[in-house]
Amino acid sequence: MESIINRIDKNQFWKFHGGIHPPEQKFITENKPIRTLPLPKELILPLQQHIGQAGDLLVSVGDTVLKGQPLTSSAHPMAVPIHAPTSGKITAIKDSTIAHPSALKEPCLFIEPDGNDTWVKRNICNDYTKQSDSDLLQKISDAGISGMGGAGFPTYVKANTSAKIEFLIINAAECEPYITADDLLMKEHSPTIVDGINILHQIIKPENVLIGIEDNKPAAIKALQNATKNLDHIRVCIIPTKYPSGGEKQLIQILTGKEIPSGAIPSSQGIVMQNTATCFAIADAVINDIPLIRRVTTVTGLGLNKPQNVWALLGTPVNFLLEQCELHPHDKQRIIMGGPMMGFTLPSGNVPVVKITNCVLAPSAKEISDESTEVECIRCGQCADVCPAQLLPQELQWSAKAKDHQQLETLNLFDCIECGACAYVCPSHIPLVHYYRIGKAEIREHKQQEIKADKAKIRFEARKLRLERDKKAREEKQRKAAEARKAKMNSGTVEANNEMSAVAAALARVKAKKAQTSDTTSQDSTTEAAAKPKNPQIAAAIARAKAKKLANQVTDNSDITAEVDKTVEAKVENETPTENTADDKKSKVAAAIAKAKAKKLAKEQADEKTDVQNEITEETAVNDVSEADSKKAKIAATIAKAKAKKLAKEQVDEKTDDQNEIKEETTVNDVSEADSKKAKIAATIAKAKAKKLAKEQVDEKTDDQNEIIEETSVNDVSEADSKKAKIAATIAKAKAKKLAKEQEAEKSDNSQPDVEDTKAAEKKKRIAEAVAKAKAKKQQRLELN
Amino acid sequence: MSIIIAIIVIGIIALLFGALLGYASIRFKVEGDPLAQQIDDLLPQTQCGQCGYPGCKPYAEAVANGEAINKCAPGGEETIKKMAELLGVEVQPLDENHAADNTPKVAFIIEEDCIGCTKCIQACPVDAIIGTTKQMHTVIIDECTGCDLCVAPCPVDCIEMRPIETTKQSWQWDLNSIPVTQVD
Amino acid sequence: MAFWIASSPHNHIQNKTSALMRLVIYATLPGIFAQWYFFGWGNLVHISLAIISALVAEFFILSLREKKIPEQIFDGSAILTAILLGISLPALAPWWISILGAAFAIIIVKQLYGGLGHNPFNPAMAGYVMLLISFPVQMTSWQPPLQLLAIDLTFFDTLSVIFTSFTTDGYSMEQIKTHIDGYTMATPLDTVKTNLTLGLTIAESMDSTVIGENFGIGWEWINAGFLAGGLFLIFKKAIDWVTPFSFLFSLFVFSFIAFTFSPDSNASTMFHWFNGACMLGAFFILTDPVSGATSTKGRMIFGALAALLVFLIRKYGGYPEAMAFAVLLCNMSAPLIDQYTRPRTYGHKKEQNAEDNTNA
Amino acid sequence: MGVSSRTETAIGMAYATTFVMTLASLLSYLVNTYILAPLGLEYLTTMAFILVIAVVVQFTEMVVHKTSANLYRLLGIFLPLITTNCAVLGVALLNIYEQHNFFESIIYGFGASAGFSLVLIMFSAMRERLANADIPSPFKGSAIAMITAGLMSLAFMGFTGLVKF
Repeated sequence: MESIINRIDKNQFWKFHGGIHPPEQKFITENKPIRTLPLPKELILPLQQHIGQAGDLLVSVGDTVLKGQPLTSSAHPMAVPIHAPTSGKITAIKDSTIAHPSALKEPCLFIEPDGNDTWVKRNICNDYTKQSDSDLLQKISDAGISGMGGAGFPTYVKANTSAKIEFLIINAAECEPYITADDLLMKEHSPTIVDGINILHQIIKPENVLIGIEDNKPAAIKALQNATKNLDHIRVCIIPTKYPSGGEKQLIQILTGKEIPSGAIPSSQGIVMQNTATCFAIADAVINDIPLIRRVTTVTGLGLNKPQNVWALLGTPVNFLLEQCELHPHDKQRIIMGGPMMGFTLPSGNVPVVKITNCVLAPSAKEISDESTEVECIRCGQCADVCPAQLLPQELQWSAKAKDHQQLETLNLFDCIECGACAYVCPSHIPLVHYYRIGKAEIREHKQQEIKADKAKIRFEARKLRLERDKKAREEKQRKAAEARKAKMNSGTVEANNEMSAVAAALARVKAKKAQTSDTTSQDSTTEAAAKPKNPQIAAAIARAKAKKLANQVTDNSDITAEVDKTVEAKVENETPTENTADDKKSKVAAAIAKAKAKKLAKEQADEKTDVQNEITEETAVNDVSEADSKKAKIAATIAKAKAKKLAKEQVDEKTDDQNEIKEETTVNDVSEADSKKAKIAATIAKAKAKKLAKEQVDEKTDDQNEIIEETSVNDVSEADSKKAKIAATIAKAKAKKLAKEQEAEKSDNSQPDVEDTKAAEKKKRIAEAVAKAKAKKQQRLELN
Repeated sequence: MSIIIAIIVIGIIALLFGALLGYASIRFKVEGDPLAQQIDDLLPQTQCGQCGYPGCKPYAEAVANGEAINKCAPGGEETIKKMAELLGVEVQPLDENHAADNTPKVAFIIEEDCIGCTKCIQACPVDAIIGTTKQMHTVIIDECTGCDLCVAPCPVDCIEMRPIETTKQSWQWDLNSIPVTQVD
Repeated sequence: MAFWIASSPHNHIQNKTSALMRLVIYATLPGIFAQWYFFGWGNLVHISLAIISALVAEFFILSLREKKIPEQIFDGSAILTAILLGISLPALAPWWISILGAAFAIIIVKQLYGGLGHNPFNPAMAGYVMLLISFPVQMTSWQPPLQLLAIDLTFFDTLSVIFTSFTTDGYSMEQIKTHIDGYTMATPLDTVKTNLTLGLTIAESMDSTVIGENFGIGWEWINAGFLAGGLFLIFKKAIDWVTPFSFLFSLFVFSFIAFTFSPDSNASTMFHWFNGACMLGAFFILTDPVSGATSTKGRMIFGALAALLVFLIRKYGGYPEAMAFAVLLCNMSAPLIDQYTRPRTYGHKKEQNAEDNTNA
Repeated sequence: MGVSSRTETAIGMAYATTFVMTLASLLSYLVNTYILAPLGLEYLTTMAFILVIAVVVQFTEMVVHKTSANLYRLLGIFLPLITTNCAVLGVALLNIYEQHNFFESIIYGFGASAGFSLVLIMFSAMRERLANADIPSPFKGSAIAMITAGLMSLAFMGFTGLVKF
């Protein structure tokens, strides 16, 4: 480690990557002394002026405060108080624009100075060396000192490090152009600064104290060297001027050659860094008991007639400073708080000076031109050359524009110190830093959301568990209560008997009711949901139940039973096609069944069914049919008696399908005509159905079919050329015959009840096939047309 | 004859390889697919039910089983993009039925109107509302996911969704939105 | 009045992309001058044709895309592309070659990718390669240096050849290419290559008239011109020195190894350096930041890869001039090189960074 | 196309393909030399090789699934689609056609897949860069990728005549 000191003594320093040399412009203010300003009319004190937490208010509107009186306090470790910069009256506590790039409003205290500048009782301490570390720390904390370089980190937290500190570095680099606040402070108050350094030295006990100062401040260097002449442990290190050598990480690298690992704080490497202005404030606070109520602020820029460093009371509105320095604004005047590289523009002059305000810059139009237009990146790589963090700004830029957060993190966006060197050199004038800031804010927001989501998830799961537990507990309780009652009943007392009989009565009632309802809801319990008549499916279920009831009433008549079964089936089929098409029909069916007139019902069903079948032919896929199959099968299982008849009816279904198919084969004209024909067929079938009895189906059906075929072919003749129609008719006839044969064969199969189910399935499959075939054909025809 | 030999040979090769694959499938067996869990991690956990599932986890399970990925309104495009990446499918626009403006919001109870019915407390999926019968309720803002499930049950309509206020910490560097005040 | 709001940093270097481009264009002048001196007006004609074509193409696309036309059309990048293409074309190639090449370069290689800054390939070289592959005859009809010509080639002759393929006196391209002695002339690189296949040694090839006293009449001076321009650019910090240095050094190493290993079948280093488009490529094309590698390490690799490819293709490949192909192949690998040569970020340990890279 | 939009997946794909190609050329050589050739069934090579490739791909899929579930998910459908990658079958057939011996076959398969991998990875790196480019909307996505592939092939023309058979 000696080697580091040796190198420093030889004035050999390390270099950080990149860096730029923007025009310094320090000449504007560096030769003018620090000016003391008159009291402004109003002071605006934001409650929070540092990183961390705002304190709790100690005063209220209307109170009179004295200079140096604490206005807030907090037990929070990251909070430091604010103090009244002068004596006066608190006129308001309200939200006001704060010194932050966002120009958001936060709670601020408004103080109207009374002009007397009366101090609170001060406790001046002449010999700080006799005080204990904790006393000193307490003093620094009570004085409200936080880092005055830029970030505003509470100083006592930094000073109160338990780690062994090798280097205490005093940052006097002041690398930003324009700013000379620290420079002037060092020129004029070097002894006080050195006192502050000594206090810190006493608290932190570092092995070495290094003051890093850029070589463009010869007067300040001289003043410091004079002040530290007799102090061997303090070394004034004169480093070459280069932006951003004043950055914490950069200065550490220059002076010690060490790098602070990403995400770590310097004290982990045995380094603590403090700003010169902070040192001054520490000395002021410890020795003179002056809390942090004023600071040196550079008011500069060629837009001012009298640019100068001023002692600004915290809370002084920027307007007042600009007035004092005689601003002559131009169009698009910018007021920048901080330097030109890292400062931010203010939306109004009503923003107060706060603990971190080291500069207020009012440039003329010539100095800092307005927004130059951004052009495309040409990957020249100059940004990467100047980046002090050795990032790849151009790649970051692509990813930031594309909002590729993952890639941004891979490229270590969060190691960007936002020094602005990349944007400064960019020949395409891309506001790189702005993109990074947006990217950073987005990623941060995102992480926040993720944390929140995790929390929500945990809470949700916890709630679910709790609800479940509660439910169980409730059940348990009920069970226990019931048991208790039972025990009581069994105990044989009169009351118990009474109770028992009551319970028994109630049970009996329930049973009776159940018995009543059990007939109607024998196969499923969907009637429970009867309260929701809107749901078509449930309506269908109710209807089904009603139909069943109906069936029970007229049990003798097997024919009607068959019909009713068909109703059920029709409904089931209704459910299978896409719901929106079927909804109407279902409700219709439901209504119809509610009337419970068997004949009407039968007719309606027939129509319905044919419609549905047509629909299936036209739009539903094969699997719909198979779905219908499974439901059918279920019903079939429960209504075993009606099975044979149902199967017979299914033959009708098949027939209808086939008829449709035939018709489609023979029809060469358009769909609307086909529809009308279908309707006709449907009517015929309905008639046929009404007539038919279970055993004479086959013959009759064949007849009917033939009739239909005749009909359709006649229709066709009138429209299409007769030859085609004839051929079609012949084919149709042949098919019908074949069909009849098939049906006969199937019927014989039906006599074997054991294979019923498989047969039925087979048949259904065939129906599905037929449907598919018909569909394909129809499509083909449409295409041909 | 040679055809038969060919068939046999191919058959033998196929058998051989089949055996190899069979062995490999046992040797390289993968237990359980944690896909649903991964999807669940991507969801915003608002538990709002806008996707039609009673919470984020059920939806995640549904997505793992092939449900569309574009039903999460609070997650918005971001979540869809991530899920698309995870599942290796194309990014789809947010389902129209589920589209909603997804600016972050939290519930806010207008305290004068609250009658203390506790209905919102029962509705809240993350227990972010505190209060008891006949007492005024309030929302724990940090815990609220902005699912707006508590809005509907309120009998006096005293709950409204308010956008989360921007703070210094959550500010997105949107310079254009800064109100420029006129000064003389 | 209202205060103006902007994001930091507020001051900015007064340097513009278009100024950079202009500087590069100026730097090509010595080379162009040498070209004019030794090969006549041909390339100047092509350069102007290419510029017109490129600007028209740029205008067309920009107006289709509703971009800011005046700013982008004169940002210099299109003109630079056209100049580079015009320089690399054979002096007496037909007029439509340069028109087509420039249009291809601008429309397909540059604008389809989104214009300046987005093109993964160098437009000029991609255009050149396209022409070379599509029109090998026209693109390999190199005119010998003026002093070796049997015919006096005036400005009007050149124009006439370019537009009608015959001089005003009615000589055809073939006739122009024919030496006084009746030999057909080719470029030095071509000559060496052909001679090698014919079984001649390098030393014997060097006696060829085209090569002249040093490494090729005219060619050496053209390359010297571009070298001078390139050094000027490096001096002005318009281009990074790493890529050209790495390229030239690697080319030196490769050719030197080959030359020492077998001097009979390998041309000397200087011959490689001062022939073809070597210097042009090194200083003006490989340094194109858009299609090149970004980090210093990446540029090293980029240059070395280009040198290797140039050497391999010149030595073994079917095409005599390798620069364009090498550039395109390097452009192709640039993103990959970039991904694996990301510098270590401040505060990140080496291993950690390596891990990041593999994750990327 | 499917896997080349990110370098990560492209590298995964490259490994998988290399593995498949090398193994497939090895196995196909064995099958051809020791099963098909002795039986005079050379006319069955294509069929047998397809079988071999399918098996190898399935095997690879299982291995990948086991070893890197993440990669398996990223590659998705494209992993089994290696089967249909003509290069795999092409290499296997070329091995027979060029009458390579056992080791030559392996080297040939490995070399071919290494080249494939290189191009795939390069292409993916380019596509990653293109993802952020301001490409005119009609050319976004696959269109520009195809154009890029075209330009890449232009560049590869430079190797014409480099390889002497």
